[in-house]
Amino acid sequence: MKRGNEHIQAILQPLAAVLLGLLVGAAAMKLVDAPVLDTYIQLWNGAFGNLYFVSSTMARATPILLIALGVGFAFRAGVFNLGGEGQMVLGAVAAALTALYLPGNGMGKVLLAAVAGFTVGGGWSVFAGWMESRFKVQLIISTLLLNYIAVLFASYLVSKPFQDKTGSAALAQTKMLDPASRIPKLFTGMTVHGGFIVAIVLAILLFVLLRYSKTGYEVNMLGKNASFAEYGGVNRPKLLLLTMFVSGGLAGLAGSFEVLGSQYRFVDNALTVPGYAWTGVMAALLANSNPLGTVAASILLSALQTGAMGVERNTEVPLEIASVIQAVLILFISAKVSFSFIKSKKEGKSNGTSV
Amino acid sequence: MEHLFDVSLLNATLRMVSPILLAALGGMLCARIGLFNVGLEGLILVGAFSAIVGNYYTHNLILAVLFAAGASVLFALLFGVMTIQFQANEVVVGVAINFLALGLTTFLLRTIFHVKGAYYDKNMAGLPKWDLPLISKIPVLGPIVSGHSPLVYLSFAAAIVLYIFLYRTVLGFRLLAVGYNKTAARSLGLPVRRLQYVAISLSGMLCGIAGAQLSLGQVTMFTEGMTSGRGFIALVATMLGQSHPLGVLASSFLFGLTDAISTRLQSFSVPTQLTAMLPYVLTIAAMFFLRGRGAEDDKANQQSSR
Amino acid sequence: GSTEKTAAKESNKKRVALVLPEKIGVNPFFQQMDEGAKKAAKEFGYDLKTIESTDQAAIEENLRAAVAEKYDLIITSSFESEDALKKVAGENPDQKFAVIDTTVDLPNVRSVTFREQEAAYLLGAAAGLSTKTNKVGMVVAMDIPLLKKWTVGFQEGLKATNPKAEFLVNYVGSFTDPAKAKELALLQASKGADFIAGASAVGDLGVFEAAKEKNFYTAGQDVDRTEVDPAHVVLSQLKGTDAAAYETMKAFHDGTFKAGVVAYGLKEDGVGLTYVTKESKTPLNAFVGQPVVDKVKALKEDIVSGKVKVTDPLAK
Amino acid sequence: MAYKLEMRNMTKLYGSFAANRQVSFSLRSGEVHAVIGENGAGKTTLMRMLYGMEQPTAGEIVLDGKVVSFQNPADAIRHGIGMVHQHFMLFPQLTAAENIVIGHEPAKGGFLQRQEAVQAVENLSKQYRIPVRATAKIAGCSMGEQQRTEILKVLYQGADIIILDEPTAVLTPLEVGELLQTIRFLASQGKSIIIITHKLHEVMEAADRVTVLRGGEVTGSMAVADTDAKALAALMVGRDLKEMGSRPAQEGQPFLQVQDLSVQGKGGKPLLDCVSFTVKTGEIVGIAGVSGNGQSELLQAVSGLMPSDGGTVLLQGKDVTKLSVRARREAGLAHIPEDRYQWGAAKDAAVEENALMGYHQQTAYSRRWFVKQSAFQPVLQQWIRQFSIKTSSVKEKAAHLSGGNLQKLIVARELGHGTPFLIAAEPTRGVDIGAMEVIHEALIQKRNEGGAVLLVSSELTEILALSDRILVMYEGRIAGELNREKATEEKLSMLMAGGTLHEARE
Ligand SMILES: Nc1ncnc2c1ncn2[C@@H]1O[C@H](COP(=O)(O)OP(=O)(O)OP(=O)(O)O)[C@@H](O)[C@H]1O
Ligand SMILES: Nc1ncnc2c1ncn2[C@@H]1O[C@H](COP(=O)(O)OP(=O)(O)OP(=O)(O)O)[C@@H](O)[C@H]1O
Ligand SMILES: [Mg+2]
Ligand SMILES: [Mg+2]
Repeated sequence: MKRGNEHIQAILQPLAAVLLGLLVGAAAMKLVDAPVLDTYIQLWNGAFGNLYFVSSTMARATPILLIALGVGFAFRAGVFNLGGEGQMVLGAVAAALTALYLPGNGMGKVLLAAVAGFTVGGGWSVFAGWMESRFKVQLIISTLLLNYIAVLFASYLVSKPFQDKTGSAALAQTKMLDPASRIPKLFTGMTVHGGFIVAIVLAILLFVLLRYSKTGYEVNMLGKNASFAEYGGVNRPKLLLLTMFVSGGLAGLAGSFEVLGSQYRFVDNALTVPGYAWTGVMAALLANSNPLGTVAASILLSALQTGAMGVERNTEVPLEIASVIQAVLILFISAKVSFSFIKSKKEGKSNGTSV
Repeated sequence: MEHLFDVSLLNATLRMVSPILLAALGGMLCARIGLFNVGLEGLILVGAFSAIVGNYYTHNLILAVLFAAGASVLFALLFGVMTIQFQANEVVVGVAINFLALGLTTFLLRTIFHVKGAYYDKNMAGLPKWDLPLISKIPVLGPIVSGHSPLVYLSFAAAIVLYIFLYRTVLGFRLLAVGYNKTAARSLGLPVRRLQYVAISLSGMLCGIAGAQLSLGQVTMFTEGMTSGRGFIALVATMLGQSHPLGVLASSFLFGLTDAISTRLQSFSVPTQLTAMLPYVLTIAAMFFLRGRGAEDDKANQQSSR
Repeated sequence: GSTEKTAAKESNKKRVALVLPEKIGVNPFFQQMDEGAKKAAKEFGYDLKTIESTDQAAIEENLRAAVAEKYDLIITSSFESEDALKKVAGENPDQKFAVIDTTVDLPNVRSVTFREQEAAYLLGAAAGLSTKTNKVGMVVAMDIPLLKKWTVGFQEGLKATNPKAEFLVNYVGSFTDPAKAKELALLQASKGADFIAGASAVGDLGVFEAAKEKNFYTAGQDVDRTEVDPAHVVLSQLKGTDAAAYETMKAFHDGTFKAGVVAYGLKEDGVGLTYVTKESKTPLNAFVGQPVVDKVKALKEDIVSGKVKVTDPLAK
Repeated sequence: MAYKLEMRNMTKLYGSFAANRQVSFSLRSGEVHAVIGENGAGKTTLMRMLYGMEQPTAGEIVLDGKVVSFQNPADAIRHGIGMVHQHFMLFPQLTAAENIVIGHEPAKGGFLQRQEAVQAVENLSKQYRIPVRATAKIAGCSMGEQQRTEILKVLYQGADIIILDEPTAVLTPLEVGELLQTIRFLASQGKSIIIITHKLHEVMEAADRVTVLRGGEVTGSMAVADTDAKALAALMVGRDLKEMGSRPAQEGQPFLQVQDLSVQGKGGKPLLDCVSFTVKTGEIVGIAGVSGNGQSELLQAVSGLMPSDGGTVLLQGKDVTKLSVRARREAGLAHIPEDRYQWGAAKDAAVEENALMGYHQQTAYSRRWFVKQSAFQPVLQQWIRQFSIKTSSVKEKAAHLSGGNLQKLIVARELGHGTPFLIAAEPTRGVDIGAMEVIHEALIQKRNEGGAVLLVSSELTEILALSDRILVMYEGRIAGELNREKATEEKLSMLMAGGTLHEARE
């Protein structure tokens, strides 16, 4: 009986949250004399209005989802990886340089570039994991700090040694990838690319891994009580490093896919300005680190952003109001979604170094 | 080779450190009651904006600072209500608050001042600079320590006052207890939530003052996103300082000093992207010396109430 | 939205979209461009829609949406839009585009570029001639290739008029940090610089404040900033993005709109320096003085005539 | 005679599960009233309702003749009710004095008067003859001291009614004696005391009246003078307890050999100092000692949870000193840990997840990368039956199991491995007598089947009842060894206190 109730609540509460959020947003719009209904229609259209906008929403969801999967995976193991940004950027640089300077061509090279992005992102993240397990340097701070270093380093690489000198050379960016070393688009003329499918497949894989596999079990136990896991024979340092590798690797993959599938080069700041990393953290936490829930949360957050662009294009509502509505919606959803998980979250967050 | 340090650099460092320190102390209070507040950036921004608005309407600097503190307290309470009352994840709420602060301040900048990007009025009075009577006479130290806005001195005083508050007063003692072990605090009948709200409000106040120092102390203007990541640096300072007022003071300084050095290194022929890494690299290095602290809390987390 | 409604009502009205690569705000440059476009729209009776983008990915999306909504002309701007425009314009050969401040070599794109280094050269020259301490500074937003147009040109001008002058550069590391910009200016002033140019977007306001506090002289960017504080902001390097937007729409209106590159330098009066290429409402500050202005005017003529060559730091 | 306190028809439902059903309970002034019952009988739940930590589904509380209701512990404290929880509610980072005064601190102008607090605590400590080191950090205090701190805290808050939930479970025999004396003393001072315990001899020794719960209902309430341990046991478990099974003497092979094992401490004093001993197949070796004398470190060093600084550990002749926990487990070791919440379980994980630990790697319960739940679930169901583990479902969080039921789950899991060697640390801590019997039998059966068992317990009766040989640890070393036949409680106590066997013989 109790469980049945919970299921209904789990569905009803986010709905109620969205409704309430929309109401508050409407109040905000009334305050500035914006047409409420029209704005919401444009918000919807901008995100899902036609196939093109759906595809843009999916394209934007791709890096968010990959980062969120990584954050969520580490969170399951009891550590808070806030280093998504740095891992993503380094992964993106690595993928770009591999695709540009590795001889050969075709899908094989794209694959290698993605692998390079994954490995470099994962490696950077493992560094934080290693400092944590070997020297007890708190991961939540070190990952945050490593972001700055990674972003600056990537910026250095593309403004000095690997800068594209072929065009106007005004931007810090690498050269353009040739068409053979790109991830194909899913539909011509649309932005969503093969990376989205990969991300969805990875989400399903992670779900299965966490739910049914031995490693998934160990990761979950490590997160819920590290001492218990260790006592049960789990190799804590090794598993932590593996988790961090996967976690950072997914962020690296997010960056790689942006390079290989969207921008076709690494552009300084192009990955940090949109705030993919923090959005990813939000998506993971909104979904309580459940990979399938993360898919939904990532698409939702992405839709809020693409929808806001639609509002910007088609109404006179200032862009800032769109971001206010976004924030309000997120606040309401966060309250409600986690409401049905109160118990697990409240008690679950205290392990490891998650503060 | 030029000197790495000189009086003006150190003088500037004190000024640059103060908003970070204030916000980090705010972050510390949140951390002390078990909330990880990534919304510091937004809280400072709200404070910075409100200080200018307050000054614009009242032409009174004290009221302006109070207004900034009040506005940030409201935002902090929003953070508190969401995380404590509605059990929302604190990181999600923190990030959303950063969003909200950026959007709202930009929007209000347009509606109140009818400008985009920045509000600057050369006739607006900023916070006064205090020349400390005796101290300013001391060679070297005098020019470094003297001539700052009252809020700079307040920020250092705040670290010490908070130290006394936490470790000497009853309220502070109870706040610490709530942070150490919520289950135990609740079993004693301590008003856990009320205490959490006290800490959160105080943290909002500190962030508001940090914002005021930024927009009325360091400069006299508001520009969109003028916090430029100071909230996150404050977050790092909070954690590096082990959530201890004096530790936070020290770590904020470490950061300010290394940042100053990295600025100075710009005049050498090293790529600035690399010199700009210095504060972060050194902060990580500093963490090696503080490693392993706080690990003892692990056990309490596995406590059961039955 | 409202644009669609008006478009439906007066379908004969031409519609122009100005897709900006970032939000109008900290960068006065885009504000100015918007104003120029608005002026033209009013004059020629066009419908203008300004679309601000939030990030790189949004630029392409906004361009595509603008194409889908069948605007008659789509204007965009800056290096960040280059890749997106190449894609979108390449796929839509019948749509007319213009891009301000960079070059996109496609048959349906008109490019407008600026030679900011020429104006920077003049500013540097004026600084070299005016400085009493032989120390001149510049506070720059970020150490990125684009901004070399400002620093390199400035330095060349400075060295040309005052080889002994020392040039101090500091980078803020952000476009939105007036507090840090101010501290950097104060730092340079403490080292003896008596003229410190701002090139840090909204951070320039911080530089101006420092100038007021420590009594040194400074200069602004893009528009005439001398009115902010005539006693200290003594010069301004100009960049006519408003004119560029206006001229582009005018050409479209006049039927002279062609693909290809239109470059604005000193010669075309697209960039400049207050008092030298354009008068200012504020009287000339004595720190600079008329003799200096006259000398710089001569230099300007030399650049226009080609006698003096200013390095384009972005050229290979 | 009027009761100090009455609880009438208290019912507490968790969902549809009744933790308490129509429980009535009364308490007189100055009496010691014991509450006993199996694990999960609802003892703690009843007390939590009295202390305002849970709201009753039905029923009323009458205090001094007036109906009262407590929304939270603060209400209860205000009405003179204090509770010492089964798991201490202390702040390890604070001193004993700070822990005691918190909530009612001596203050001047908002400032905490630590000096006065220490003084007040010392006075209270003298008045009630409960010694504590007021200025010592709780983190560095023994269990006994922590317990005394808890009691002083309750007294400091001005409680007339003191609830003690299984206060003796974590104490050494000496400390238990002292505690019972303290309780009697407090009663003589007019305090009313409720004590929950699983140890019937404590009831007989210290209580005036006793109430027995089973399955959330009262099965009896009487004066201690009118009953005996056997009758109480029958009321508790609903059957008579069996005599312990036979234990044929047997000669086995050495299974665990520990040679000169050392672990360095932080302050230079070794935690383990060249410890050597052997456990053979077919025997139970008991390790006695006051807690904190190296037992925990010894177990952790043997099981691989703590790296050793010297010496060797052999399992079946194989050197495992450098091997991981998992490798040692695979070499034939299972381990019932001493602290079930720190090591033994993840309280936020489901019962089934807690049960699976260690099995997930075994071929019988996994296929390639995946866990084979279909194979594991029947095993878990079998444990639940065998040890009568009370849980509403295998998906229930471990945190919601009563302490004793969780302990049984852990014991079942570790015994289930069927390894030749078992470390059993405090295997029956907090476990009811029925379950204790089950666990003891299981340990003896293991021995009889040729298993080797290393038993660590602070319960001397348990050590004496189960062990073939007994080692006593003192300050990180083995202070002496006794055979089953020669061992007595006195001798052991002497060794545990740092005496020698020579003295012990006298
Ligand atoms: N639905 C439930 N199922 C199982 N156990 C529960 C349930 N609700 C509460 N508990 C138990 O009750 C205890 C306290 O509950 P809870 O965490 O709700 O306290 P609270 O005072 O409401 O917390 P807060 O002040 O943080 O909201 C916990 O130890 C928990 O195990
Ligand atoms: N929050 C809760 N949600 C669901 N069930 C609960 C909760 N708290 C307790 N229970 C159940 O209620 C029953 C009574 O628990 P209680 O802790 O009162 O037992 P107890 O008599 O103290 O046992 P023990 O001797 O092991 O301490 C147990 O079966 C327990 O699983
Ligand atoms: Mg109990
Ligand atoms: Mg219990």
